[in-house]
Amino acid sequence: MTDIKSTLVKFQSIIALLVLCIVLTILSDRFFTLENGWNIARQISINVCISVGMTLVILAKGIDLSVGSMLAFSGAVAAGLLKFGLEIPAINTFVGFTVFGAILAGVVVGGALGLFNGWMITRFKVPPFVATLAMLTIARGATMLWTGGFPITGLGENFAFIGTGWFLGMPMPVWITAIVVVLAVIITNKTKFGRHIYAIGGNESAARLSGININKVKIWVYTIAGILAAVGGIILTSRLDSAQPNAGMSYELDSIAAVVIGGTSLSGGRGSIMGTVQGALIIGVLNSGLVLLNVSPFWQQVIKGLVILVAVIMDRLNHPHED
Amino acid sequence: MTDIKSTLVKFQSIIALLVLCIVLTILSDRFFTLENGWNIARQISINVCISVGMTLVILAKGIDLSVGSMLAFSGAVAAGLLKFGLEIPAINTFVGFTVFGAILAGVVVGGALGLFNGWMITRFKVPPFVATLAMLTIARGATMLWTGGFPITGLGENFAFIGTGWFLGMPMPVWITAIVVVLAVIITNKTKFGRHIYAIGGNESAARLSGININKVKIWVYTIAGILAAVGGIILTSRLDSAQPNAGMSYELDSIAAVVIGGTSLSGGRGSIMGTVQGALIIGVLNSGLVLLNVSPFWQQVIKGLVILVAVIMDRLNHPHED
Amino acid sequence: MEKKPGIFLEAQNITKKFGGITALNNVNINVHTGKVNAIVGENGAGKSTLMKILSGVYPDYEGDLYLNGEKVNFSNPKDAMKKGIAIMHQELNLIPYLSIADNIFLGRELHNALGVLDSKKMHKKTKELLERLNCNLNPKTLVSELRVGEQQLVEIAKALLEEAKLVIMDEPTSAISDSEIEVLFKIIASLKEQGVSILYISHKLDKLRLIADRYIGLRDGNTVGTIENAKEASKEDLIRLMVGRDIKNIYKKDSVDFGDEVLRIENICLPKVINKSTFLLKDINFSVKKGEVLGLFGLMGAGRTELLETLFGLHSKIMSGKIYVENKEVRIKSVRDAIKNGIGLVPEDRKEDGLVLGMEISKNVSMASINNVVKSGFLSTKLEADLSKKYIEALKIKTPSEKQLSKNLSGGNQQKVVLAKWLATSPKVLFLDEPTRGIDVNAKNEIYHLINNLAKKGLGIVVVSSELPEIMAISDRILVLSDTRITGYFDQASANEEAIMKAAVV
Amino acid sequence: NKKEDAPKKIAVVISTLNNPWFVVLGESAAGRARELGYEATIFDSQNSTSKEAEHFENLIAAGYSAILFNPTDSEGSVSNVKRAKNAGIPTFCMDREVNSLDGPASQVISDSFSGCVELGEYFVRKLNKKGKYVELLGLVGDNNTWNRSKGFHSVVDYFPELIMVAQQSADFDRSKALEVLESVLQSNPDINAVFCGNDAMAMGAYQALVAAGKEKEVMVFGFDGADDVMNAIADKKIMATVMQSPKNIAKTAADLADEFINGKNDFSAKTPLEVELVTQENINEFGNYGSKK
Ligand SMILES: Nc1ncnc2c1ncn2[C@@H]1O[C@H](COP(=O)(O)OP(=O)(O)OP(=O)(O)O)[C@@H](O)[C@H]1O
Ligand SMILES: Nc1ncnc2c1ncn2[C@@H]1O[C@H](COP(=O)(O)OP(=O)(O)OP(=O)(O)O)[C@@H](O)[C@H]1O
Ligand SMILES: [Mg+2]
Ligand SMILES: [Mg+2]
Repeated sequence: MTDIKSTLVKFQSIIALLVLCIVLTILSDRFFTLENGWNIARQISINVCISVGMTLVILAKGIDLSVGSMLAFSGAVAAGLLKFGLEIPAINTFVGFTVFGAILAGVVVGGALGLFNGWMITRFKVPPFVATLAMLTIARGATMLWTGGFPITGLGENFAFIGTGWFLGMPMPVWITAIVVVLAVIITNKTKFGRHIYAIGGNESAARLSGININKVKIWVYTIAGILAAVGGIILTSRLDSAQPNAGMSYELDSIAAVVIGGTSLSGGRGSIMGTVQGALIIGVLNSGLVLLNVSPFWQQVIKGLVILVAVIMDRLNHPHED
Repeated sequence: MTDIKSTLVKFQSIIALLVLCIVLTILSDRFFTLENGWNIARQISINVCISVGMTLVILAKGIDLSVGSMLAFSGAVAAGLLKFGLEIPAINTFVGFTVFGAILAGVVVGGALGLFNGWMITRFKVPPFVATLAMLTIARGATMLWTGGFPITGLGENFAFIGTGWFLGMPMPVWITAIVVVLAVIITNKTKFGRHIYAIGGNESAARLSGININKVKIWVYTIAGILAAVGGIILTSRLDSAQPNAGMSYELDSIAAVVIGGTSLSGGRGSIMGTVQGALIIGVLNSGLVLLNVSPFWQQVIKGLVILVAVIMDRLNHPHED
Repeated sequence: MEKKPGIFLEAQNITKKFGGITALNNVNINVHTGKVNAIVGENGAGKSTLMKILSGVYPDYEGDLYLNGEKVNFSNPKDAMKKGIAIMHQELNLIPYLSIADNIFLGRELHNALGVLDSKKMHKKTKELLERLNCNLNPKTLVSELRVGEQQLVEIAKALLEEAKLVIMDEPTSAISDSEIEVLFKIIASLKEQGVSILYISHKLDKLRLIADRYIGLRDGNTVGTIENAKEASKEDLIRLMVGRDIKNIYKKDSVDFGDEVLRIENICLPKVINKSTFLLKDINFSVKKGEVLGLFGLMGAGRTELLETLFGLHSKIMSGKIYVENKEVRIKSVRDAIKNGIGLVPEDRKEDGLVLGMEISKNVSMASINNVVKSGFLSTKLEADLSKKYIEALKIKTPSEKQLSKNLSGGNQQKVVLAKWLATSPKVLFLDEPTRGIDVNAKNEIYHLINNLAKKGLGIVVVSSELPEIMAISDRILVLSDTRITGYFDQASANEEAIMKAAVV
Repeated sequence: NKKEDAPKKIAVVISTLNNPWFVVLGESAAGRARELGYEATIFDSQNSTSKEAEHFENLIAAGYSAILFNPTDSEGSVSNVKRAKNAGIPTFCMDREVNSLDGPASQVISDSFSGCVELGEYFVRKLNKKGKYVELLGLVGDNNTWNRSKGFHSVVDYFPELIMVAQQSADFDRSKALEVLESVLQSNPDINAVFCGNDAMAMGAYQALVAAGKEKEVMVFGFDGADDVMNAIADKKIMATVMQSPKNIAKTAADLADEFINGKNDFSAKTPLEVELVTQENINEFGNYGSKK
């Protein structure tokens, strides 16, 4: 019974995806091509990266509204350090950065912002919604301050490779995202840490009484979300060859949508990384398909909203007894 | 004991507000003037309107992300009907609208969108976050379709009175908002319906077993949120003498921030309308104060985020034992 | 259908399915007017489900209900209320952040013509109701500030608010004390005199026998018979009606030779968080030996749960005192420390604190000892399945497989899963807080035997219970806690009900 | 307790600081005002007319002497300007106009429509009057989007062999433009040109062409004269853009405000500043955000 049900859950979004693909293939002969496949894969890679982090956060009964801003700030930091280096006037020092160094710095900054989120949430019991809402504003302001409102462009061939290069027949962003997904699937299914995330989301007090260090797990989860936002930010910066101060605006909604369409429960404890990947695919295929069909931009929004509703309602009709 | 605590909760945001006001009065001689007072009141009036609806929704353990889009659509509908009337080609009829008729139509449209949200949430068990996220997109697209992407302007003196006029020494938007607040306070504290909202947010299954018609209450709550978003949309349209297709973008976050800073729990069942008003005041005073103090727009975002954090942390430190 | 004299409500051929599970299968019962109709049955027999149908919670079922001979069909709880059926559910159904009065009047608020609530009248009425229950709480108090027992009193008050013709009580006494039970029984008696019918469900058979007029037996969703004259039925008859066979009821712990001392605590104190000069626990000392079962008795709110939690590292920041495990002093600052030092706690509220209900049995079992199922850095599904299978077998957990979600198990089986979780940590000492609350006789017995076997294997066990006969049956020694202190100490020889009770009310 | 000797304050209200062009506009205006001895503050309306209304109310309350104003909307901003006028504070519009002749003291505008007319003519020439092209619109609720689009189409639509195969919105955003054009290229791999409503989208579109290996075949046209597009034109990557020099506009507006404060009050309602077409041929005549002339 349970098994059939959980299989159905998995098939759920796959079916929605298939239906969508079939419709698009009928409507446009350009849709079902390898090239368009890579295209969509590359386009969703950033959302998948972020949404993997978001999935972990939501599984642990949290939410992270700040992913877009963290993405922008980390990307800007990496780009700025790469292009201009870091001047420390106090000790009269200038530090140059290699591509690798700049990326590392961006990721560290993303992790630090996420850590701050986690710290606020665990130490001061600030509700996740509020803590990350504040971070949304703060990190955006910080990005503006760091960039002065100007994009940082001209980042060089090596850096551009991350976002635009190909490796063994697959685009680099897809490689990076694939690695992130594989690691996340292993973590959620096969490690203590992953199990603890589910346990906390399922029943925090039972998890605490089983000796799980709730705060530590939560802090890690938010830190990972920050790191993955940074990875997304670096891919985006590299693809555009430019760190945009307004990058990532309202990405949090896209990301939460991917997670929820993928069947993860917003009340925690239930869901999967692969579901999220499917959710992001549905959104990505839809976005790309609507453009491919040259649907008017006005109608695109209406259609997107309706498809999200239909996807979730289909899901609900199959599981009437869950909250 | 309880009384002291709940008094403290109330004083909590008032104290934060007072501290803020005192600091601003010291820093700027322009702050503590009657003119600036009305100014701030007028500015927050729209956010308060929306946030009152949001408070009801959150008290009933929901969330409404679509307020900004509903605001835009209702405002555009009212403006469009007022200016162009309604042509019904099928029966070859043209209907003109008075100011009152157009406003009514806008409010009805807002209510209908809210009703749709409520219907999705109760009938199809779509999680509120998702249902209203979809509505956010759909209503925005509908606004674009209705306006063709162009603002609708030149709405006449009578219509402008709502947003810019004065009555008995008080600006009209402040009157409207004050009436909304008073009604909402009465509803939440003094009526069955209000009591049932708290009950549903506090423990839905217990509320159901007590014979409360959960679905009806929820549908009403979302409908009211839609109506109040429409009221906000009409005030905004009237103030600007223009229905902007982009109006109300990201208002949902401002509104949720006001509710949460005002001490209402995102997990439902606990909070108050007056708290929300104070929350909106804190945000409004902060916005206005940062401008008066000539703070750079980039820093404003950082400071705003930090103040939200501090406000909520102060609240938490006073109530360490609640989740 | 014709009205039958003496029968208030008749349920005919009631069948109720949840998905694939048949909870009720052609059930027939009669509720006699002005009598206490007791329903008995094991966990999961379908008692609460039947009550929910009678009170309009589940409108979709097969079969017919007749009220005074008239066919009725309740589509929601309000319908049933209107027909004079009041119910007190098994689970507490209160809104934590509303006041007592608000809760009692929830869904049937008093208001004036304008729809404005009449708080004064509601408070007054609440006060009267509470006084009837010998309870002098302020009607304005928030329910979240009440103890569980007090909340149960509010539930009872809620069921008594309207002049109902049938009052259904599903486990009304699971959390209230003996003196409060007495008050309740008096109220039931007076209701009976007024001709009100009562449907009463309880697993506390001894208490049940004091008030029941007739018994209706339910087993696996089927009616298995009634005993019309309760006074003539012995406890054994009652158990046979429930379980379908005899159970050796008089359980007595095997006496074994105790081993070395495994746990000793000295001068444990726990101040209140808000007012640090007053205490929740003061100068508690005791010790437990290997193979010994120490019973911890006390009335509701005596501080027993707090004591176990303190020893388990949940209040490490404010507690003081010393804890020795196997004669070595240990510092327990967190649950992890407690586990490392061989202490396990089966908490009082298995749904809130014991289980992740949405998780498989196997994952719950391994939760506190997850390192045992890690193989070269990763969780091993096989090791995990083996671990849980071992305990499913050893504890006779009734389930189709270890992959079953915990929320689909009956209460007793859920309790066993929590037990399994702690046994998997290979503890030296096990704390059991009210391990049999809400559990039927049969499952209770199984748990007693389990405790006995664990002790035999050399565990030190501390059991908290509010039921005197239970604690006397299973303990080697009994400590009585009252008003933050230890007020009594008894061994097998000196223990008798009167003396223990006396110590508990000091 | 007014401080008599304190410097007068000038407010610079900018529609958005999320785009470098406007950042330059705002900073140049503030910078010029400071040069002239004023205290200057920049306000960011974040593309929201209601935010802008709040700024106006706040700065009226705060006692500013003049407003250098980059409106969010030609219609929606009118009421704000009037409110300031009623409070005795003159408004000088920069770059975008408001539809009111008596509201603002003067409007220093660059004419988006005619700029795009000129660009459209160049576009037609470069494509030899035939070919397939894609248009990337800005925010669909923004009237700049439509001014530019209409100016462009007022020319291009006369040539039936110039076929617009797709018209999509990319919200004035570089990454959206990249994604949208990537998808468009799937269904229309054989396009000859892309017209973008601003330079950020032009850069994004160029990026998409690079990824598809089509950057040599497809011509990209932008609008604004942003730094990186100017560089890209110099590198022969992008065909053309329209330079509406933010520095120039800002300086002119600030000077007008200074004159007003010093007593002058008869300004012509509009002070048009020419926009200039920047192409690979004339790129050498331009510096950052302005003509070298
Ligand atoms: N909402 C539900 N969904 C699925 N199964 C249910 C539901 N409620 C009850 N059941 C199942 O129906 C059966 C009867 O449950 P019920 O709660 O009526 O038992 P009970 O006799 O009241 O037991 P207890 O003595 O433990 O209270 C059980 O097998 C239970 O698992
Ligand atoms: N969360 C809490 N907040 C405030 N007081 C509490 C809380 N939990 C327990 N108490 C108080 O602490 C005292 C001890 O409670 P505890 O739960 O330990 O008693 P107990 O003997 O285990 O009783 P029970 O059988 O109800 O569990 C009681 O007076 C109770 O009111
Ligand atoms: Mg039951
Ligand atoms: Mg207890």
